[in-house]
Amino acid sequence: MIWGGVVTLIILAFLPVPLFTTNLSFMFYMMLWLTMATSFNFVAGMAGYMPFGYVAFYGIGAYATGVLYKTFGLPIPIALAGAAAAGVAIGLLLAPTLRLKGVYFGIVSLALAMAMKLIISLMPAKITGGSLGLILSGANDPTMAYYAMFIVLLGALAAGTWLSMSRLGIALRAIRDDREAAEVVGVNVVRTRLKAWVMATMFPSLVGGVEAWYTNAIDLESSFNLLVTAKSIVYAMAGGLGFLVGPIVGASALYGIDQLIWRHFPTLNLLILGVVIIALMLLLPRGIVGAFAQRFSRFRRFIP
Amino acid sequence: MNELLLQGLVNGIVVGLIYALIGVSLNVIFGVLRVVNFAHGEFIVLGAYGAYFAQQLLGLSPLLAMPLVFLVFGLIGYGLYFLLVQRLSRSNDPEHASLLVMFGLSLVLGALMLLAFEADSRSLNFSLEPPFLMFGNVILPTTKLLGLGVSVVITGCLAYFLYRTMPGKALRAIIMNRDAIQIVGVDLNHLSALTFGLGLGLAGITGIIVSMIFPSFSPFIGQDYTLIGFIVIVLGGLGHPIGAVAGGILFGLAEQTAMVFFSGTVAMLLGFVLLIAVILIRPAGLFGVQNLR
Amino acid sequence: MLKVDQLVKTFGGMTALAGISLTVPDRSILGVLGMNGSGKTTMLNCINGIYEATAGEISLDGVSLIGKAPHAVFSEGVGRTFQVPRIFPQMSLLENLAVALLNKGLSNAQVAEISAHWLNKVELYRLRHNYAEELSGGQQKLLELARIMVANPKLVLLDEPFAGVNPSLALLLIGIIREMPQEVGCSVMLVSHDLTSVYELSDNILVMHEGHVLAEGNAEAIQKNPDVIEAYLGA
Amino acid sequence: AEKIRIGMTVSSSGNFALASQSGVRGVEIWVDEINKQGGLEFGGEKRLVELVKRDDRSDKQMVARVYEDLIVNEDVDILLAPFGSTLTAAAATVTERLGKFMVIWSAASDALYDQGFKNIVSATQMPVSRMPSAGLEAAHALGGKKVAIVNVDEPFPAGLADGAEAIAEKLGMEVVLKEDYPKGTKDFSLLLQKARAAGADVFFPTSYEGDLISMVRQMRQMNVNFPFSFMVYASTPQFIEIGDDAQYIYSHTNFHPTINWEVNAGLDRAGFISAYETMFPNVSYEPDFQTVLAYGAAVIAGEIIEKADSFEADKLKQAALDLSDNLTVLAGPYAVDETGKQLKMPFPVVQLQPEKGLVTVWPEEVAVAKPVYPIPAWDQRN
Amino acid sequence: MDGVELSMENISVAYNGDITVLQGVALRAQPGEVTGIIGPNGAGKSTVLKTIFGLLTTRTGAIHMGGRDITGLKAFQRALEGIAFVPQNRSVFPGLSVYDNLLLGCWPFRKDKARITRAIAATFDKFPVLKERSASPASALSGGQQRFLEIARALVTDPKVILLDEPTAMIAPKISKDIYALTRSLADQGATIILVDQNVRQCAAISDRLHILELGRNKAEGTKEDFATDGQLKEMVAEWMNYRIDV
Ligand SMILES: Nc1ncnc2c1ncn2[C@@H]1O[C@H](COP(=O)(O)OP(=O)(O)OP(=O)(O)O)[C@@H](O)[C@H]1O
Ligand SMILES: Nc1ncnc2c1ncn2[C@@H]1O[C@H](COP(=O)(O)OP(=O)(O)OP(=O)(O)O)[C@@H](O)[C@H]1O
Ligand SMILES: [Mg+2]
Ligand SMILES: [Mg+2]
Repeated sequence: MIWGGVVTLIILAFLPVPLFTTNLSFMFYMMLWLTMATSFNFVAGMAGYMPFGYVAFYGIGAYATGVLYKTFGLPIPIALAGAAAAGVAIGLLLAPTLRLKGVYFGIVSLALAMAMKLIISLMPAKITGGSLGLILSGANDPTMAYYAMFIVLLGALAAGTWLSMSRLGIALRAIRDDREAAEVVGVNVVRTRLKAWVMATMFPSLVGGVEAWYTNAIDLESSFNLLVTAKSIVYAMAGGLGFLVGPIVGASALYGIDQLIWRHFPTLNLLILGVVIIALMLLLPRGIVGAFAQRFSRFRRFIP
Repeated sequence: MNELLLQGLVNGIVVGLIYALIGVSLNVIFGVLRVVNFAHGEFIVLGAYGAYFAQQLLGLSPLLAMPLVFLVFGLIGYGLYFLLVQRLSRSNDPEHASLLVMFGLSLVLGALMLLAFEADSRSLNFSLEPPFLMFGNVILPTTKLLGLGVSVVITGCLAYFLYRTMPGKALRAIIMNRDAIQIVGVDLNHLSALTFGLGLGLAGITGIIVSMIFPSFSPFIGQDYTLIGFIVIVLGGLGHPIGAVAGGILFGLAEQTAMVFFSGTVAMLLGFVLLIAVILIRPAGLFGVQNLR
Repeated sequence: MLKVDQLVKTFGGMTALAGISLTVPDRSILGVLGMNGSGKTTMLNCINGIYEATAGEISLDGVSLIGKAPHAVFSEGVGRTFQVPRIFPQMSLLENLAVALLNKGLSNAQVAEISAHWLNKVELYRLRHNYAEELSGGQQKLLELARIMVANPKLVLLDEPFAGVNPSLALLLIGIIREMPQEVGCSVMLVSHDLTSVYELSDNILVMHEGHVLAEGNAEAIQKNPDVIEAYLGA
Repeated sequence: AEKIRIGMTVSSSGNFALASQSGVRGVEIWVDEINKQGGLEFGGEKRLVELVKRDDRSDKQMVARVYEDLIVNEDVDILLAPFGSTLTAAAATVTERLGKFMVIWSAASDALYDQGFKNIVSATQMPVSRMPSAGLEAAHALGGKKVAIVNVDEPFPAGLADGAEAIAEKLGMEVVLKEDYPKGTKDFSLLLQKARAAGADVFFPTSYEGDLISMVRQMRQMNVNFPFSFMVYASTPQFIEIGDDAQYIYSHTNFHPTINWEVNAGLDRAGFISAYETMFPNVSYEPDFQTVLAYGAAVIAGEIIEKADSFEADKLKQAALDLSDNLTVLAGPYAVDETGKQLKMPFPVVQLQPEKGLVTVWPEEVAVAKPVYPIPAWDQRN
Repeated sequence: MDGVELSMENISVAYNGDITVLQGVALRAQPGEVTGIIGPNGAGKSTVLKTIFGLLTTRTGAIHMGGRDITGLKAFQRALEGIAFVPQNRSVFPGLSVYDNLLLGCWPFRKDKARITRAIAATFDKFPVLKERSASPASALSGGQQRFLEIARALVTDPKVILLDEPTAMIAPKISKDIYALTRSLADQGATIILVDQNVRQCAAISDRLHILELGRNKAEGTKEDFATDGQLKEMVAEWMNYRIDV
């Protein structure tokens, strides 16, 4: 019920924005981070996995969209579908890494992100635009891109809702709590994780694709920028991993703070952002929602 | 081509040992304390700046600056432990919480360095005479030999400390069971803080060595070193100094020999592929022991 | 019926099981005693697929369990508990039970009904919404038992169910185990050092020693067996 | 009167921080200069200029957002581009969409100008494909025959390397090695040895400063030397500061005591230097070519505004075209084509020589010293 | 080995800030005696031991050891003062060898190499199984063997006060007898022992003084004689034990 309220609030907040202003970027990127943090939570919060190389899917999505649109001349919606497919395909390809534990998985996925970037940079410039990347000036339509991101966000929220209520969600949380015990009571760990993984790879690919459409500029440096992973982690953890509302709270709060800092302290922004992150983790090590749940453990089961 | 290949192999070992050195200091903090030190590279770069300013302001040669940097970084690490790390044990998931704190710290350090030292690339004005030695057709820069020596000595000392002395064993025991370590009477926080200090001290020294061998540094390159460090210890196995050496050499060799035949981009790609292959075959790394926790 | 034939398990040079054979007939309770380190837990681990047996054959109702992953063994109808309870701490009791019912293709109503039945049986129903980590050690053992029982297993492997459980809960536990063969229709393998309970519950008792079967028989015979007294019971 | 608001971003951090900050100092000098004169002539009155600068952290996402913010919320009248082709491309899609005019000072990618952007003009930066020509012509004239080209895998260096390859081949030199390496590479010894093994006598790396510094240091450590080594950023003070190892390296620049163009807009060299010193007495580095490019672009932007007497994008663009071939600023002569691509602004070749310091050695029209060729081997220097 | 009196008065403890587990618990343990604590699951027995050892912070009350207030000391300091603790849940260092586990047990006198050698040799005499496996990692031991190791590690320092939390759970009958005998003999040699055990009969048999804990409060206490003579106490224990058919 609380969750329903949150979703409604999100819809009301984002749906009408293009009617009021042409400065869509603030809200666009807010949606972007909400989606990234939410889908990151699928693997990190629900399955207990920390893919440091999450940005790989974002980058793949951006490039798939760019290449399909620019090099192969497909319309944007089809290019975006292709991006999702590419992300999922690569996610499936990486399925063997799911047997790794904890940090090992994290580092290997990071290596994969770097490898992905190198592979794209080795592909012929005719396809990928070389090291300059691709410029999609012909596709410029920020309002449409805005709504595309809106739909992706709704998709991520729906997936999250489904995941937290479905049997898959229960299996995932059991694995997170005690992998071996889960296996002993019949949970197929590899298959369950694979499902969550596929869901978690689809959204960043879509996000990458839509963002490429929005900015019209794709290049290796920003498509595979580790800050994308870092921010997804920071936003999700600041809110509280494992709770549906965690990434929502975390991403909106920190993204807002990030914007404020960036506006008011143009030269000191990274410094202050760093300090904010440190302070947050030291004061609320379980994130905002997690801290609330711990302090008021009676209400814990009502928090979505 | 053969001569180049030979040079590539030698280079791979030398560069690999330098990578190992980066991994070794990170391994103290990450492998032993389980603090995911994402700011490690920044500390390494700070070590390089330490040597740079010791040279500019005090006229100290980088070699003499090493003990100084080690001490200063060690003290800073000791303090930072209490400031940043100690509280994390309250979290559900201290390992990932530490990742975030350290990520924040890396942003802060990067920004501070930029403010203090500006964005330019700098380089230590340091050279050894003769600048290189010839072994048959293979050429080895003297600074690299020096770095190699330091890596070996540090790794040896650390391995001895961790596996042969009681404080070392106590240290390794910390992550195995935090309550039990207090049961035997070990001051958990003091020991952890010392370890953190040791790790940062080594990072400082690593910074100096690294800046003698990979000559230029700027406030932005910390991330590169952090990544190398993590790759090396995941390859070698968490917590094990010798593992880091194995991981470093393996990675260095793969990268450098590949570079003989392909471009640097392909070589780095092959390095990553190797990492992934090794981890899939031996999920705990070359020297790792599974299920320690 | 569970059949274990010449089961061998070695860890490097160390032989934990040196050829164990046993059968657990349907609807019966096999008690397993044995000195610490004699291989009891290792045997359970081999049966339910946590360890890969080095040699030997394990079958349940004629279906071989060798090479099956733990979740597949569970699907064959083998449930087990651990020496130290392993519940899902961050999930409610109901969710803990739901995990075991995931692949049964039951409707939500059925799941709720079965869960309520078993939670009532272990007297945890009023705590059904609490997180499992809030339970005391003894209650966690009961929850662990309920978690496998909901899945209606054919064979239940219990590793030290009474360790650290207070007398009243132990009584409850004994009652449940006693009824299991008849009410649920499953057979039980009961590993425990709690002699009284093992004597009282078991149809047949097996004593293990250093990876071998030292003796087998009913409670009376075991208590009198000089080898068992020497190696396990003490004077 | 209302101020003329000019928007741009600076990178406080990230890959472009150094260059970007060097550049913005040039723009600030121009703003100061213009305002001292009472402002720009616009709509029949003098209007002061205000620079609205924001941070982009070298981040493309940020650029898109900030340029939108500058136009929509800050109401700027005209924009200066951020540093580099990537960021500029991101900014251009925004300015194009919102119908604002943008003056570019550092985006050299040829591809950028093939995208059909209407409202941009590169005021001072020549496209990357032509940039290596002076250096390679010098090498060719001095007798270089085999070229080794290496670059870090980033847009600008990669573009330079591609340009260099094409130019070298056109000049009839053989390209014996062309190789890229990824960002974050720390050890170049093998690359250097490969270049030597390939028999190169012209070494032409096109990477950024940090890598170039590492390369010369390791050239010495590995006893590798080429008769002609040309490094794009070897003319910067940071590079020269590394000491003896920087000697003899060839480079190019558009800003140097010996380069004095007949300036008809903005300050000349001497004026510029003194303005720089008064405005930035505490900055540890001298102005570099980025400063000059950005300064020149700002000067040209001012001229364009005055000429167009409007902030409408198409009027500004027309003015930019009208001014083509009519202006010479500190950075050199200005000429653009329809796409906004810069056609002139040539870069003379310089070499760091013992005692003399950095001297212009090519082309002969502006040379003040003879090039030292071949570069002496390491053991033959004192 | 000289025991010292250990006492706690009016101790209250809470987890997570709002879950109160102990309320005004008092306890006194004398040197040369085994003090038994019994009570149902969740009564707070383990919490009492953890509090004595300093792993939890108290809300009210004080803990004294040999007349000295040790309430403010940290856990490791209490260990150095001579309190040994065998907790209910696993406390071996799984990745270290059996020998190294014992070696770390010698931390309080780590400078005295000779004493370490002696202490470990003596321990191996008492626990031959451990000697056999001295080079294997603790994680490779069976559940019961790990328990020996914990007990052995706790005793290696000749502690003054020994806190045992269900030492014989999961231990074979033959060996539990040995462990109870060892416990008794340590007390007879003067150590102060606090024993928490679900095995009520055994616990009552070797304890000199018994505390019953329920819902985080003292329910009853008395010496062995009290329990033998006082009708009410006797009944309480009998009732308690009769839950089990026969223990
Ligand atoms: N970490 C914890 N967080 C919250 N509550 C806890 C925690 N540990 C114990 N408790 C609660 O404190 C109470 C007392 O626990 P304690 O472990 O001291 O009981 P006990 O008497 O030792 O029980 P047992 O015989 O089962 O070991 C129990 O209700 C338990 O649920
Ligand atoms: N992973 C392992 N690696 C090496 N040896 C092992 C491993 N697991 C068990 N062992 C050894 O196998 C033997 C049997 O152990 P197991 O745990 O089966 O004993 P158990 O009969 O369950 O004892 P307990 O009653 O103490 O629980 C022991 O000697 C133990 O040390
Ligand atoms: Mg066992
Ligand atoms: Mg207890």
